[in-house]
Amino acid sequence: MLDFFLGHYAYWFTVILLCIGVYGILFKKNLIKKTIGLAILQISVVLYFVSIASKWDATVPVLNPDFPADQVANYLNPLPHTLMLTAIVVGVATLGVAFTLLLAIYNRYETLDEEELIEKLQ
Amino acid sequence: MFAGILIFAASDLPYRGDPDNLMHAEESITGTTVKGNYFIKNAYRDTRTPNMVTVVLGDYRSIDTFGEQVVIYTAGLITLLVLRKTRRRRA
Amino acid sequence: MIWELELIIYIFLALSAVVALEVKDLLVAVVMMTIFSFLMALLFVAMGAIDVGFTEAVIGAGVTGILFVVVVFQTSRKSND
Amino acid sequence: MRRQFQSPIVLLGARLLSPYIMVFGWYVIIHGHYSPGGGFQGGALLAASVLLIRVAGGRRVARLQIQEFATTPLAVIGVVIYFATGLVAMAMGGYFLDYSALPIPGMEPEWLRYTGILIIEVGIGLAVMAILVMIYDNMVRGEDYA
Repeated sequence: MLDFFLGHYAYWFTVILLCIGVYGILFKKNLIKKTIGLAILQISVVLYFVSIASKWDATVPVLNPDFPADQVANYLNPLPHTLMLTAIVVGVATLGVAFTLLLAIYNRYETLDEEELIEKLQ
Repeated sequence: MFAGILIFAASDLPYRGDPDNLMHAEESITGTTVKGNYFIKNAYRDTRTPNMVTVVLGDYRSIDTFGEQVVIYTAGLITLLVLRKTRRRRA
Repeated sequence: MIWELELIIYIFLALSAVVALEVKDLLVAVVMMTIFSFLMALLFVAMGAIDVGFTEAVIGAGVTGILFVVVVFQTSRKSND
Repeated sequence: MRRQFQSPIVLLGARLLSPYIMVFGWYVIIHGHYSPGGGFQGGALLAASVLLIRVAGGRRVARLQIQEFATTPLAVIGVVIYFATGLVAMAMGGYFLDYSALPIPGMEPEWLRYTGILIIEVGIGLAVMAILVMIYDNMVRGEDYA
């Protein structure tokens, strides 16, 4: 039972974070709140990829002469780390694009609330 | 309910941190080789660099990294173009 | 991996995410978002992904915080929900 | 819009702290082969050191460090360094971005790949720094903080 819990609690908390992000996107009216929800959802996906790359009793993927590289159980898997490293940097660039669109909307309609925005659009 | 379905699905995933997982195996179930172990074994021998993440980022998957760099460059140009146009209309 | 430490960090992560979405003042939400990023970087380092943790600590806490603050200062600070 | 009063203590702290962050950023880029680090992290640190002066000092002080029109050419230089490395390797008879074909005499293929990774990381760092500063500059255009 404890073994089952230790093997799966990381996945459960990742699912909870993802649901918080989806809730923020769907049910919040302010556009900045929606952007915060988007960031939380993105980071939760990154967390899932990092957590499946982990091994018990393994060191970080920097070569150490004390641990031979022939036994692959000594080191973590470096491939998901690399993919998520680029995903975070691209994420902040696309977040900048989202902020740009927010500023453009505010310059034209003087509001960021969703319902007021729909009223002004009609 | 959405969370319940996802948690039930996540309970069927393999145990976290087990070195015998399918992801860390030598061969996948379709018969092809998994590249993660190849990176661990050959990174220092190929490039004399101890940090494996740097080797995978800069050497083995360098065309991927070039694509990422073009993407962030495009994002910077989008901010330049969009904000310049809206500010000029307002003024 | 030390699983007790990770469990505590996970609980604080969920708490800070909920507070960042529910608070009315947007500047407080931005500060809670920065705390969320720092805890996430700590969790990445605890899992052994030091490069990802470094990137998250620099970008998620530094640059994203500055951009959020600029947007909040240029628009309104109050939120209706 | 919301103009804050200018605080000399904050400006002094930022001016003290900024060069050390910049030196640490270059250290992270150059030393990325042996410790955690690399182009993306170092570029973000350089951008943090530039943005610190811009937040603390406003446009009048920030104009002395890196001017606003200089960020787009820096980003272009970063992308071109990366692309030219691949093109030179392809012109010398290898594949695209195959560093063991770079024309540097007197080096073994493994050390050539080591050097190639170092060159492209400098390119990545320059591009990331310039683009993050460029996003900030475009967002505060026309208004002065601090």
